[in-house]
Amino acid sequence: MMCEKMFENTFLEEILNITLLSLKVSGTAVLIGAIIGIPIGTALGFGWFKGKMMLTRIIDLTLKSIVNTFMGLPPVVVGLVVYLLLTTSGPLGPLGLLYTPTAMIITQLIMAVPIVTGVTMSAIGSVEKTVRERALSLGATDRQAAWTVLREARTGILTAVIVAFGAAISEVGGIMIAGGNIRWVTRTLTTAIVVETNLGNFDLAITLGIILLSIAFIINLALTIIQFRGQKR
Amino acid sequence: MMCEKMFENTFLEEILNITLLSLKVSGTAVLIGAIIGIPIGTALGFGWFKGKMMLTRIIDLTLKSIVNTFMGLPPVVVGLVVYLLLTTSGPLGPLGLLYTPTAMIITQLIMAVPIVTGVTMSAIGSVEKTVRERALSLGATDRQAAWTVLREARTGILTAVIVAFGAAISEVGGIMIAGGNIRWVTRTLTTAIVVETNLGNFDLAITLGIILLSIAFIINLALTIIQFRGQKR
Amino acid sequence: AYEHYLSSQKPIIVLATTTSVYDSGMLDYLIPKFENKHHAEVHVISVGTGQAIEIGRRGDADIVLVHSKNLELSFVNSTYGIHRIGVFYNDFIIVGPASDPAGIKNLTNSTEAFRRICERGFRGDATFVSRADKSGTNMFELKIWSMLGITPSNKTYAWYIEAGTGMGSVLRISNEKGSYTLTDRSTWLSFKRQLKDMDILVQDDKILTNPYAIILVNPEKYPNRNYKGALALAKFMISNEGQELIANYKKNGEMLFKPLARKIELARELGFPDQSNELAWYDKQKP
Amino acid sequence: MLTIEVQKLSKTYSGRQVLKDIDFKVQSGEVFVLVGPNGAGKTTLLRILDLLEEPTEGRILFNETPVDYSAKDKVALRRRIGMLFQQTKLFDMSVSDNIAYGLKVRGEDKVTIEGKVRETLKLVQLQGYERKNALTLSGGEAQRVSLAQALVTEPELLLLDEPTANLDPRNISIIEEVLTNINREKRTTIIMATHNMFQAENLAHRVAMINNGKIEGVGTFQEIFGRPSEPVKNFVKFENVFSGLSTAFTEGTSIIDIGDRLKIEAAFKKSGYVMIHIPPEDIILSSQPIVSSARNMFEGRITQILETESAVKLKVKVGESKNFTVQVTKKSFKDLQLSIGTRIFLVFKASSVQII
Amino acid sequence: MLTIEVQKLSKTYSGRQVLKDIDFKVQSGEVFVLVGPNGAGKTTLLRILDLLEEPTEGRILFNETPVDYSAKDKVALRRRIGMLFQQTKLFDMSVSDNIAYGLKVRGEDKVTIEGKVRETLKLVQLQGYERKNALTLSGGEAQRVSLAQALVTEPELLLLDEPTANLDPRNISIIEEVLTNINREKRTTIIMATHNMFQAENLAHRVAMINNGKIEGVGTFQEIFGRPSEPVKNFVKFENVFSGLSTAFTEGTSIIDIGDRLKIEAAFKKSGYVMIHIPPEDIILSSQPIVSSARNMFEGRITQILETESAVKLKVKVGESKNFTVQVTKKSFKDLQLSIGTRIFLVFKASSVQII
Ligand SMILES: Nc1ncnc2c1ncn2[C@@H]1O[C@H](COP(=O)(O)OP(=O)(O)OP(=O)(O)O)[C@@H](O)[C@H]1O
Ligand SMILES: Nc1ncnc2c1ncn2[C@@H]1O[C@H](COP(=O)(O)OP(=O)(O)OP(=O)(O)O)[C@@H](O)[C@H]1O
Ligand SMILES: [Mg+2]
Ligand SMILES: [Mg+2]
Repeated sequence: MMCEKMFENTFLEEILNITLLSLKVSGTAVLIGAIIGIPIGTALGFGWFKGKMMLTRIIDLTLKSIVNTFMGLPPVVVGLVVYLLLTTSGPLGPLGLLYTPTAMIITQLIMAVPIVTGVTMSAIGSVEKTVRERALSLGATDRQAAWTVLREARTGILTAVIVAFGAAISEVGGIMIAGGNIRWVTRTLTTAIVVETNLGNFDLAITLGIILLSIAFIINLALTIIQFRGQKR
Repeated sequence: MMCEKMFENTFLEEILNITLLSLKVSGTAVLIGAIIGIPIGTALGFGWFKGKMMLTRIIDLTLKSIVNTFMGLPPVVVGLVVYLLLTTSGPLGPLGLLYTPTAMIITQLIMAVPIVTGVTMSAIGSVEKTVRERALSLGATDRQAAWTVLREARTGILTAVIVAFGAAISEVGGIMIAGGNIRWVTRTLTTAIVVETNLGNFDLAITLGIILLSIAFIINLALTIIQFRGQKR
Repeated sequence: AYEHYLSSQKPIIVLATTTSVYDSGMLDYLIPKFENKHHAEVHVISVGTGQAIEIGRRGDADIVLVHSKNLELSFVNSTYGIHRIGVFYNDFIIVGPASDPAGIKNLTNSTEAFRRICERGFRGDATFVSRADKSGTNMFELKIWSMLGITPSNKTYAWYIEAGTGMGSVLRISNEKGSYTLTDRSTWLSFKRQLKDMDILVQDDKILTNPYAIILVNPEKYPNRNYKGALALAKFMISNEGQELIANYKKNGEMLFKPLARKIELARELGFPDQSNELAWYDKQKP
Repeated sequence: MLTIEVQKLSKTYSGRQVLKDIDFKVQSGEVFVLVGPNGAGKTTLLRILDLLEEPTEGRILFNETPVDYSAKDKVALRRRIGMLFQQTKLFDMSVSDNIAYGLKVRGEDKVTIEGKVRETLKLVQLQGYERKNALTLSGGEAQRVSLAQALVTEPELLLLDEPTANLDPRNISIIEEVLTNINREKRTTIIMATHNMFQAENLAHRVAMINNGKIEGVGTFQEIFGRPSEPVKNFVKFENVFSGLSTAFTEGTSIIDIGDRLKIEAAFKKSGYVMIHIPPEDIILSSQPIVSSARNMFEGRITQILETESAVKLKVKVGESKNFTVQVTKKSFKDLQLSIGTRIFLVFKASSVQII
Repeated sequence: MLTIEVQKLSKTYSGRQVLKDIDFKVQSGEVFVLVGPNGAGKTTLLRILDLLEEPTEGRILFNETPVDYSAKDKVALRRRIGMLFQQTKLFDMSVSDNIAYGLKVRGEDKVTIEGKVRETLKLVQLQGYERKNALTLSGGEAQRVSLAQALVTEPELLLLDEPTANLDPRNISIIEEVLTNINREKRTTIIMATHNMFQAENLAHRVAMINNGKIEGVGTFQEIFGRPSEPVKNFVKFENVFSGLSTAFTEGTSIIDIGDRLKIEAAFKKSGYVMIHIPPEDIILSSQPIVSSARNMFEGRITQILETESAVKLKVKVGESKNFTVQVTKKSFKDLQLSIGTRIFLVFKASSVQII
């Protein structure tokens, strides 16, 4: 039944609309997530919270574990929490953001930040200590030295972004609750896949999945080229 | 209504059952995913598919982009594909695996492999080339040299496992379709969260989410301690 | 209950049903009683109606319990499903903001109510949230609109919001947006306490009745499936005992599902012309 | 300009004391050279001076002000210091960008940077390498880029850790002169660690001999190496090091076959592979074969003579390829009327043969 | 044992030819030393010999069999070769595990490994360091562990890239003797790159001078450095390197102030900071001040005399701290009756002053 519709104009238009929204929501979430997550990941990777005392070491390890744990935030729970925050009677209700793309971005952002942070943390940790020392020795401020280390860790940082983007673009449980999957407004590729699956239209669901992956592939091809350009010989 | 139940014996029993299944499914998927993904990630990270010719370079980049793309496989689509494989009339129907924990493990495995592969690939790529050269020079076979590089990249490899575990333990769309979310049989923490959300029991849903995160935290604390022990000075 | 499930030597019956039935909690109440009696284990797969039927058609379930007449009929016509029988029904209600800008409160004619919502909608005073997921509920809603000659879409009508999500979410969206919506009573009761600004506005319209059917998966197509178990489960649900248990399942003191299997006349009205034959056939089968 | 004072400095790494009670003072404009064996603690000391490592005890004063290692921001002080690390590791950028780094982080403008980078590249003789990725440089090229990195910001204090370890002889001369000139013209204080004795002699105003984490002596090169103390003796080049299979005899002596059909008798009892050392001062020269209690006598030919103010060193070739170094006083050198090519006998006691 | 033959070998990195038409042959049991300036291509050549880098053109023969660089499995051949890299980088393991690595990958049993590791640690004088993490070692310690890694598997061919760059003088002597002994006892072929002329002289059976990617000459140390060719002259230590501010005059000469109140006149026209070099052979010694066309004359005092078979080198201190090196023939040395402490005049022409 949906299949005849495949070639209707509106159908294609809707697919386009859905695809663009997917990209917009996940792209924005990951972008902001990177802006927040990379600095935190850098700080943690450097062990800036790690002093010489036992206590600060425990704090450092705990923070890192929390980040690692939050890489596995269940989307549905995040969606629910965002819902409860944005609902009319909730603390942020007056902003009127519920069931908007913004709500979806917030949801995915919450999931993207720990992922970017966690992978960045590990990438930074694997850059040799000497890079930072050299930068400091050459007169760099802590911030400039961090920047230099980031530059050397760029492959890993880009992986952090790629992983977060993968998680965001494929996520559905959270944006479904926070965005409401409203047609033409908050419907994305993944939520559309869920709708079609519920209808038993498995073919269409998989077709949408392939569209999703194709787009992700093009983006990743670009990112991968950048990533492996930056790789050390 | 659910809240009175909280203290009933069966209720706690069920939560325990659900939790153990979650751990079993995601743990197994990630373990097998690591066994498959780490070698592939290593091979790709080394650029073993990269020769001197333009063509092999394109193949190499394409393979890497595919891995990066598949880090964002939409769970629902994976669940559907597994379903279509395992369905009675499907190619693997005779195995009778549909709606079993095994089906869920397969689903999460498909998602875990690209994540482990992708993050491993980047971690391996960031180990200095000299480590491998030195190993080879000291008489290591290609395989032994790869092993040595892996050892030096251990922080990153563990991050790969942590990210994959996070994705698996929080995943719901795929196991819902392939596992059927059958009470006492294939219900996990995340699918239970969905059920409770559908029932409007947000408190319970979030409580389950907190249980999920607490368990993930304990596991991650252990992994993080291992991870940052292994970090270079 | 746990020990009960542990002994999984028992034959397994896979029941594919819709989320709306499962989320009512009725099956969790009903099925253990069946399992105790028949020494069987029922695995409930709760998905969308379309998906439930698709699962049945592919032979991944032994029996389906759904509510979407067209899909059910095509399932039976394709000979994958057999012996469709009405088993119980509930009703849809129109809910909306207590302020009721469209003034539909206490109407018993849902078509009229929709007309007023539409009218007000075009004036910008009212909005309507549709599940827009081709679920049983959504099909009902679309049928009413079509009776008014309207094919709504939120691309063209700003007042018509198509939220492709579960009933609970749709209720929440309506609550947030102060919109009207069509819901099944069961979900309404589950979510009622979270929907502070909403009331039932229209109910008891005949056309809002929502019957659920049982369909067995054809054993000739899938000989390996547990046809006997499916038959036993169906027989249990349409038995007097089963129907009585259904009638006794209440939430907040309200009955959620009303027995239908043995009300031949009503069943015929609700789209089960062969109810008496099927009932006779079921009663004739050995347990 | 900077004066540096190190007071009672100690550094412990996981229980092992690497620096012990270090005390010294470096004047502004001085070239202060640290010499000492591998693992003595030179690098650790330089790293502490560069504020990269915190001392376990004691303190450092720059211009009489103690350094606060716990201070969050040590940038201001660090920007007055330039350091060349022992392990050259450059940033994954072009050579120019590597050298420009220190200027960039100081916010210098592009024109200034370009000019200074060009100038410094010339100093280290690497014109034309601007655009090359620094990670593809050869060992010596990389070390010179590292030096350029440290020099380009014209620091008041230069810390150099083995600045010429990977350089060819020509470049060593050039870099040494560059350092001399910088010290002379800009009054830059230089503290450097080196294993190159010539370098220490050429550059040092004062030398500190550091051994096993302790300072064993501070003074001019002549003061330290002219009349060497025990640690200094242990440090300088071992002449007459030979190895071979030793056979022990019951009388408590051993015969070591060092190849070239030469066998040395030693006053220890050890079988198997050994490495031995005969101090050049312990060898007696004689024009005739002599009969004595000394157990070792070899005939050889003088191939080189090095006269200095304190003594005369001779290289004597024995057999096919063994070079012995002999140190004699100026007087006996004169008396024996030695010159290149003279055939001579080397005599030394079994007890002069030391095992390493 | 291995013989190595290199035939018409070239290597190009991104368009730049780093090795050009290299041809040489190394006999089994020979010590073959590569010397040459920074960036000459020594490391590249050694890496190609270790099968880590593929030649762009030409080929390598081990025991007359050409190496197949494209072969998937080069392990068997590589296991007969040990290499010490110029940049010491150890594995993030204990010192023992680092040294044991080569044995482990060869599947040796635990007892053998333990024994060999202990033995090798002793050779490089690092007993007691077994359990230390290799990344915390000092520069010289790390370099010796690297050497131990290469030695422990008793390879037939040892490739050494600057094996003693970070070692203290004492350890240099020891390691040199270890290498001599291994070569003598086990007939191990050794190909090594070094900047240390003494080392080349001590160890080399033959020396290859490599410059700018080309081999400029192969022969014994004496053959190469005794009567040096132009590239060899450019390579060896620059004596008499000075720098300072130069002022150009219209007549086409410049005066360079090299500090210590010494001013040198040169036959070029260049203002600003310059570095200059005066070849030691171009300086004339005279007991009296002489009047001549030579524009430079300084008085100094002889501090050191080095007599070799071919010539005599003198160090003359001028002013407070400037050391000039002068090379004279044996005959004129005799005639002038020079000895340590003699006051003497150095005379050289403005045209002998070269700009670097
Ligand atoms: N981070 C560390 N942890 C433990 N031990 C260390 C650490 N850094 C240095 N050491 C040890 O401290 C001692 C001094 O090291 P340092 O690098 O200062 O020596 P060095 O004088 O520079 O030697 P070299 O001449 O070999 O460069 C060495 O024995 C070294 O093994
Ligand atoms: N991977 C590379 N890519 C580009 N150029 C390179 C690469 N490796 C080496 N080179 C260049 O090739 C030349 C030779 O390098 P090589 O390391 O062989 O010199 P070397 O003789 O060992 O010098 P040194 O004495 O400084 O160690 C250098 O100029 C270097 O910059
Ligand atoms: Mg050091
Ligand atoms: Mg080199």
